[in-house]
Amino acid sequence: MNTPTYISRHCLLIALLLALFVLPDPGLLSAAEATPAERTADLEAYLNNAARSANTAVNVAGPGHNAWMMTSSALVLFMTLPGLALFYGGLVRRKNVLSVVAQCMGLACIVPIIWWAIGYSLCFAKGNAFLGGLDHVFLRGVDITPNGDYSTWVSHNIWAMYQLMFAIITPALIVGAIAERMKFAAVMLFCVLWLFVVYFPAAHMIWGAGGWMNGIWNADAPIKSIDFAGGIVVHMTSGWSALVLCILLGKRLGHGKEPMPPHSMVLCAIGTGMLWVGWYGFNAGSAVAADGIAANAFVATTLSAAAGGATWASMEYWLRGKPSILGLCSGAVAGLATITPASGFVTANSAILIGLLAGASTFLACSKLKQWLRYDDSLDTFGVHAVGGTLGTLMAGFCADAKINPNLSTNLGAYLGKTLWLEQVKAALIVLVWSVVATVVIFYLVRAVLGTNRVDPETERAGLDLAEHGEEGYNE
Amino acid sequence: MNTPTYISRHCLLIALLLALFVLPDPGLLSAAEATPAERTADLEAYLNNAARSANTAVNVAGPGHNAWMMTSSALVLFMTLPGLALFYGGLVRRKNVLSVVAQCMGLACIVPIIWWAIGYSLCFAKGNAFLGGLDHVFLRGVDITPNGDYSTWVSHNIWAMYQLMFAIITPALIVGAIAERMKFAAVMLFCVLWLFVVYFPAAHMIWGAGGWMNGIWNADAPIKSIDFAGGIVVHMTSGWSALVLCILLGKRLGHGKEPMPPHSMVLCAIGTGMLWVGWYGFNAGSAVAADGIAANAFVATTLSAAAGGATWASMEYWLRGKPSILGLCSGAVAGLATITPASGFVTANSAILIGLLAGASTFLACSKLKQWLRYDDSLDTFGVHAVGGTLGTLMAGFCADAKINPNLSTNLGAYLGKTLWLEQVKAALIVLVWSVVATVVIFYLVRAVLGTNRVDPETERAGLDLAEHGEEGYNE
Amino acid sequence: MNTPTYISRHCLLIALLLALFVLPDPGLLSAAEATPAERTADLEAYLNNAARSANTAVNVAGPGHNAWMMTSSALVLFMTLPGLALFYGGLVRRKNVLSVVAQCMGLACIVPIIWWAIGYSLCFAKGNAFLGGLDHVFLRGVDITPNGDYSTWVSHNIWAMYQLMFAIITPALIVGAIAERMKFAAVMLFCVLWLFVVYFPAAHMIWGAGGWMNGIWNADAPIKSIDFAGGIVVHMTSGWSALVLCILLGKRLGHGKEPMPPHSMVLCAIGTGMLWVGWYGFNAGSAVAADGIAANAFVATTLSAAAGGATWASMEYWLRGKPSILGLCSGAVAGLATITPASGFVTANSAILIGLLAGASTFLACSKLKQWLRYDDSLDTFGVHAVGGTLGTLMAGFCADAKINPNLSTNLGAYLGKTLWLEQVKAALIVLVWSVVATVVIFYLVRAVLGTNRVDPETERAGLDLAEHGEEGYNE
Amino acid sequence: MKKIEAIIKPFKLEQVKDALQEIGIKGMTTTEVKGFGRQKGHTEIYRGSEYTVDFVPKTKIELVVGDEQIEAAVDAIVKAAKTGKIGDGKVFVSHVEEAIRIRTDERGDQAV
Amino acid sequence: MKKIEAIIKPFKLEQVKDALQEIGIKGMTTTEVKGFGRQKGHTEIYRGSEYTVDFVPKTKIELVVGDEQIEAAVDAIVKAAKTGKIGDGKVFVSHVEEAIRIRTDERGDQAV
Amino acid sequence: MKKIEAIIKPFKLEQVKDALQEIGIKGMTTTEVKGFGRQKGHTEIYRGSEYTVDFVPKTKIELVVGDEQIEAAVDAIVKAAKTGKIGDGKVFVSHVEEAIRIRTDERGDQAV
Ligand SMILES: Nc1ncnc2c1ncn2[C@@H]1O[C@H](COP(=O)(O)OP(=O)(O)O)[C@@H](O)[C@H]1O
Ligand SMILES: Nc1ncnc2c1ncn2[C@@H]1O[C@H](COP(=O)(O)OP(=O)(O)O)[C@@H](O)[C@H]1O
Ligand SMILES: Nc1ncnc2c1ncn2[C@@H]1O[C@H](COP(=O)(O)OP(=O)(O)O)[C@@H](O)[C@H]1O
Repeated sequence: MNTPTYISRHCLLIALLLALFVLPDPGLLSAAEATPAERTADLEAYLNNAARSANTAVNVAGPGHNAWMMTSSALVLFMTLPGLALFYGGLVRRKNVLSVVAQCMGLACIVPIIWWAIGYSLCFAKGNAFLGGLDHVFLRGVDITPNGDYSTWVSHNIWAMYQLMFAIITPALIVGAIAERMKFAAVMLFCVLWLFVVYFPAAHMIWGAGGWMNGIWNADAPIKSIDFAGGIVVHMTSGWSALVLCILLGKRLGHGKEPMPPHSMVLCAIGTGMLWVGWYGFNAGSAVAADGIAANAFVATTLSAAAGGATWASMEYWLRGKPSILGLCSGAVAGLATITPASGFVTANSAILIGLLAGASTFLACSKLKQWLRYDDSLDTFGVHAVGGTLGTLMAGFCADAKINPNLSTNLGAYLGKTLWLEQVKAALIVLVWSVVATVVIFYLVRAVLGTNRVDPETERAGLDLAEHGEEGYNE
Repeated sequence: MNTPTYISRHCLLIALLLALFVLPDPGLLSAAEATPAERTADLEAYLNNAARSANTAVNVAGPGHNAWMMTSSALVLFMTLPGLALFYGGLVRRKNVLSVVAQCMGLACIVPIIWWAIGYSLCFAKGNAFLGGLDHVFLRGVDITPNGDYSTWVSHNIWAMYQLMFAIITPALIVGAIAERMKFAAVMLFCVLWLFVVYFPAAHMIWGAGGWMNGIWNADAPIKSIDFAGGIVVHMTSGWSALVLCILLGKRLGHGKEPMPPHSMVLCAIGTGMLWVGWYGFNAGSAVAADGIAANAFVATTLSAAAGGATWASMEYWLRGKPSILGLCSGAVAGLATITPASGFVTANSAILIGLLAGASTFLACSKLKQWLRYDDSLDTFGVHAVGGTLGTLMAGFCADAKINPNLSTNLGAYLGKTLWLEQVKAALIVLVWSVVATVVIFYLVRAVLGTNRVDPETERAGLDLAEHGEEGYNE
Repeated sequence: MNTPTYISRHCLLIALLLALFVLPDPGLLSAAEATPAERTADLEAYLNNAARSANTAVNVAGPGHNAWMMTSSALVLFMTLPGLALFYGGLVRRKNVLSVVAQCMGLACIVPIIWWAIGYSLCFAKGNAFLGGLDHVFLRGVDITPNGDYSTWVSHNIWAMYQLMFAIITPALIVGAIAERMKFAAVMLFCVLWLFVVYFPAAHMIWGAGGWMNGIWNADAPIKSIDFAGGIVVHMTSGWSALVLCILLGKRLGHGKEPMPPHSMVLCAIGTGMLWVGWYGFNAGSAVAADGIAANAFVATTLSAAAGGATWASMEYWLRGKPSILGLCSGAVAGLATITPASGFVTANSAILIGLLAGASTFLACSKLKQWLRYDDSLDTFGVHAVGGTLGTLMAGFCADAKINPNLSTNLGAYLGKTLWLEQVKAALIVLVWSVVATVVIFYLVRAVLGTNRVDPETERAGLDLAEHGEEGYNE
Repeated sequence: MKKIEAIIKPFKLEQVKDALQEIGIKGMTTTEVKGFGRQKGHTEIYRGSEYTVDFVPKTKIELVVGDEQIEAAVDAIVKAAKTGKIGDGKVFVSHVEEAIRIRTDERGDQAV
Repeated sequence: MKKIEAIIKPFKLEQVKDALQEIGIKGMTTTEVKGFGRQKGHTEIYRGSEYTVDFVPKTKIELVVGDEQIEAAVDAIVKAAKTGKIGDGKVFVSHVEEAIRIRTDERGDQAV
Repeated sequence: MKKIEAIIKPFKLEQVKDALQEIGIKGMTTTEVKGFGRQKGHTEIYRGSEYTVDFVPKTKIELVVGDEQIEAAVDAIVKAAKTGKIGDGKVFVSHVEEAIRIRTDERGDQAV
């Protein structure tokens, strides 16, 4: 067994014979075997979430980190199902509630298959600066050994599952903008193409090792952007695409004339609670370890959510005398979306500030900008996620702090507190433009395939649930 | 303190006096005290979820593993409450929603008391090949020290709580088959007896150390079956019993004549989301550690659920032009139930295959077989859980892979990839027959005690909620 | 690197030259550097949740413990949002459902800001025996390094977030008593003042290092009370304040004359399930580690919840022939609230006993005492939480067992099994009186500021949702 | 033309509808209502509080028919809705002066 | 026989029912309706959008009574339902030609 | 006075209400109803089971108007509710003997 061999080698000079009784033959000890010090250091590395030595005896994942990442993966799935399904489902009219649920569930069933087949590989296999390679198709080589590019103490396949949950919720966010009028088949087809054209490249460029805009880990990245848990990758891509899609698709019949109140603010509020709870998996989980960075992200997430909700409701109280439940819900979600890119990088004080700005800006976007521009973003995917995600991306550039996240010093020392925000603007603009253009192209492509992206007017009047799914949300 | 004593013992030959100042008296070091190497090895054992040395200084559970198992226990309870209560509750008619919820909650309140008193002991105390002994009645001796028979790094009492959650949800699954017509008292009495006659023996035989069919851990098991998280123990026992019970009980009044649509597909979909999320505790938790096997189970669970949901919905789309929400929900649950026995044994590719077969076979069972045989399994406990559980048990036999779970090599090397499926068939048949026979007996026993198992026709017309519980599901 | 230096120092006497090649210069090794034995001991301390050595190389939190505490924090938030919001929201009339949700969400948005600014500091910064100091205002100094006063292996800021979740749910519990009639602004203002006057001092006195009644950790505490997870701090403060508040506020219009049935027992039951699941974070999380004490608390929580639910429903069955869903829900919540102060101190057998007493006493309080005293505690905050919390506090005094929680031996050896219950009575009485008096004062203060604490009768008739929030719970 | 209003037990709706269809009735309108009458309601208990609910769920069917169909329609309803137990409901007949089909502007007997 | 249709404020239902029971009325049927009238509705705001809801929840009571009870019934309703505030509602009376009790086939005044 | 009962498609309610307001109608009462008629229902499938739902959601409008307004009101309704597709609904007119405004005890034409 591994004994403190080199010490004993000195002792051998004096007590060779005796030593032979109790020590393993030093000649049998290859140079590659871990010394006791190395072994202890490896164990310390587990606690510190640091890299282990090359000779490590523990080439597995660490239980604490794996436990947290499995929990986080479950939490992020919980955000979509039932979280987002309820948040969105409650906001549509009764006759369309199932269509929204079906879109969320449909994505939860289709995306994992794509992810297994090729999606994960295109995002996180080694490839070029813009897209991953094909090393990991069908999750080949994605096993329980940690993939050092993304974590030191979390199983590679847990990492793949964790990221899958992001690939499910991101297109599901788009659903909010086109609710109550887009065909189920068109939504599915659009989202699948969109994943390939927008999401996979964006995830690879910003989070992939060697990614073109991965400022944290890629020393050679031409654009040095940071995005802790998906301000650009998740909220900007989905939010800006949602805006374009809802404009191309046109307004709901009767929009602006007939009242279209939420059919159940209760469901919407339940969904909000679930989103908030699940978001801890989203943000604190993005540390890919149960370490100090996760702890900091947990704090920032909590404070920004609260500040966002409080701000939106306060503005309503101030402007209209009535704080609304939808205001509290929207503000909290805005606070969560906005802190996302910054969560593992900023202090508690910054988080409060970001939450405050999040609440105020999304409130204005949803209640003023939308009225003024007259697009019909049914459930405000743009107003909350694009506005929040974009703001948060910028704020991350201003507030990122190496005291909170030491990794910021590795490649970004020269930018931190200086021009990091400019890098953020660059990355945000590129992704924004790409999302917009891609959405236009995919929209027309889907229309060419399916004939139309919209349900016919009669179906829209009667509700999508019956015509598209043969079911009703509520019965006697 | 524990210093590297045996090295110093050599040094003592030369520098005895000096050494005495700084080293503990070697005479005081008993042979049983752990050496530094052993101590390091014990710490490594925690990370590797391996057995610690006999002399270990850490005789407690490991925080990462305990954390995961507490989380998993909470997740499995979450599956029943509110998960299954919603999944089932949404599918019945409005007037019966509370009766279903009451049955789930009633079990959640009664089973823990039975489990504490004797249930755990009958399942997991040392006993004979068919039933556990009485060593652990009233949870005697079930404390925070790991029970090496079931885990090396998880507290014995956490293991007992984790398994309790399985003993709650299993009878609760049966509720689906007899919903809308069975008396509350009869359901409770039936389930309690059923636990003693069916569940406790099945759990002991398949999972108990020394169990008659515990192929993984019992080298002497006459039947070498494997069941990772409960395909036989949970889904087959409950599913086949459910079929018999609903036939014995008879159809609902108006079945086949009156429409009996789900009163809230929204509740059903929420429940499905919760079941899926909670199922990670069920399957990945069954590794009884946050280790690589848990990670593999997590992957298989995700992919099978998605493939199941996608398959069912695709078949509907193909046969009827409309993918339904209930189809997505049923398929996902079927995928989850079917992968359960296989989850910690199979590759990602196998999981996709199993999910596909799960979706297709349960779809046919629920929409063709049921119509053809004309039994009234109200919410398809048989069609989903028995069919899925049986299929999964068989598929586990075919697909189990020692690369995914090294424990398969310990006692099953000779069967793996060869006749393991035959062992699965044997175990499945035995449990199936036992469940069927026991259900018949218990049914008549309960009827003898209570006079009748069914509510009277007037109550059934008016709904069970009012007559049985004095409450209504919804009020103004 | 850290080699076993002191051993080699002896060897240096003999083999100095050789040693110089492979060992670090001993002159460079300060006395403060950890020895190998210390390093191993530190790693063992992580597993044992024990204090590390002063020279530790791992001054960070431990992943397993941090993972569990992040999970627990999320679970406790989940209890409020959506758990409590649903549990309470389902019990009010349809026209008031959103007002209850708004009060829960409003607190979830405001309390974190107060906590960040000053609340945490007043509770847990070093201060006097009655209130914490200002060292941690704006979470200053609350970073990822564990704060040894409260945990050895959990990040200080995770601890702060965990405790925040308690500060959110405690005032939210009060909401139940005054539902359907108190102004939103009045609820918010009342709760904010109440936190400062009642909650922060109570938390500091009982849980704060150096707290006046912190029997576990403060050797000099004049009152040696124990409160594992908040029987006094959470349930008694909120429950007794709720009673006074609902009396001062007056009854709902039509109380005792018009029927006021729950508008959705389904929502109430969903909420109950979420509360139960989340309560594992509340109780097992209060070990502030994923250790054996957490495991014991997990067991006690499960058994008491089940016994509480079973008892309440059995009493209904016995007295009225019908076990109700609300009975099952109320009993389970009562079991959970009552075990809270005792959860990490008592055996499984004691937990069953406590759950039984909990179910029986809260059943009587809600169905007899309330009728008799004729106060209008809308959703029985007093009947469940004050009665349960008070009972549990007392029972903790009787049943606390050092085998379950060794910390009880540190300062309480002389009281355990003897007069500990008297200390509990003292602490309970002081907090009870303080809560009552403070509530009266704050009530009139709020009324002075806002003119009135109640909505006007017309609003009360029409429902608070529309008038106070401009929204309706359900629409077409 | 006459208008028939029938208050029936909800689970009888399908049968009544079928009976009316058989005698050639082409249209009707139904409403969920709550009835108060000889049939007793029920009691609900929530924690301590008991509520007596006097109103029982019923379904109201309204149909306008030509004078010649009135007897047949009433008979069909009465026969199909009868259980013989208390609470079976009532049928009321009243006079209608005019009927218009919105789609076609047809009036009178053609409209129903 | 006459039919009385009364549109009242929902929270007055219990009182109206009691008043009618006192004068010996044995049955009635109620429906949840939405009324439009002088009483103003309310405004709901969801994010940016304001919706004016013109329709106010009301309860409709229908009862068929013998001619001799008509005045007493109308008076009872009006008295019990009155709050004096706008939106108290209306009572309409019309003629009914026939009534049948489904359970017994009784007709006319015996049926109500 | 006359009572107009109109069964219309639910999404036409706003337009009908506006049309009636334009000709000076001050009040009306609406009910959610389910209609059976020439317009076909739909089929729902839950797992294996297919359910045919024959009843279609409709809105019923009731208003009592003075005799002189009756033609204008009927015309307004018919015009506003028409889509020309099957299922547009019906308008029925009948006689009302008395109307009382609960708030003021006003009777007859003043009450509506
Ligand atoms: N005078 C009435 N006017 C209107 N509806 C009535 C009247 N009497 C009874 N009803 C309706 O008929 C239903 C059945 O009446 P009830 O007295 O319970 O039984 P039965 O029809 O067997 O006499 C009641 O629930 C109510 O809806
Ligand atoms: N002409 C009418 N026909 C039918 N129902 C009416 C008519 N006028 C009013 N109503 C009903 O009466 C209710 C009360 O009427 P409203 O004008 O608001 O107050 P008031 O009864 O005090 O005059 C309305 O909400 C509506 O349901
Ligand atoms: N005889 C009738 N009595 C009462 N309501 C009727 C009658 N005929 C039709 N209706 C109502 O009118 C609605 C529309 O009728 P339908 O036959 O579908 O189309 P249309 O009005 O175009 O002829 C039905 O859904 C039903 O509510």
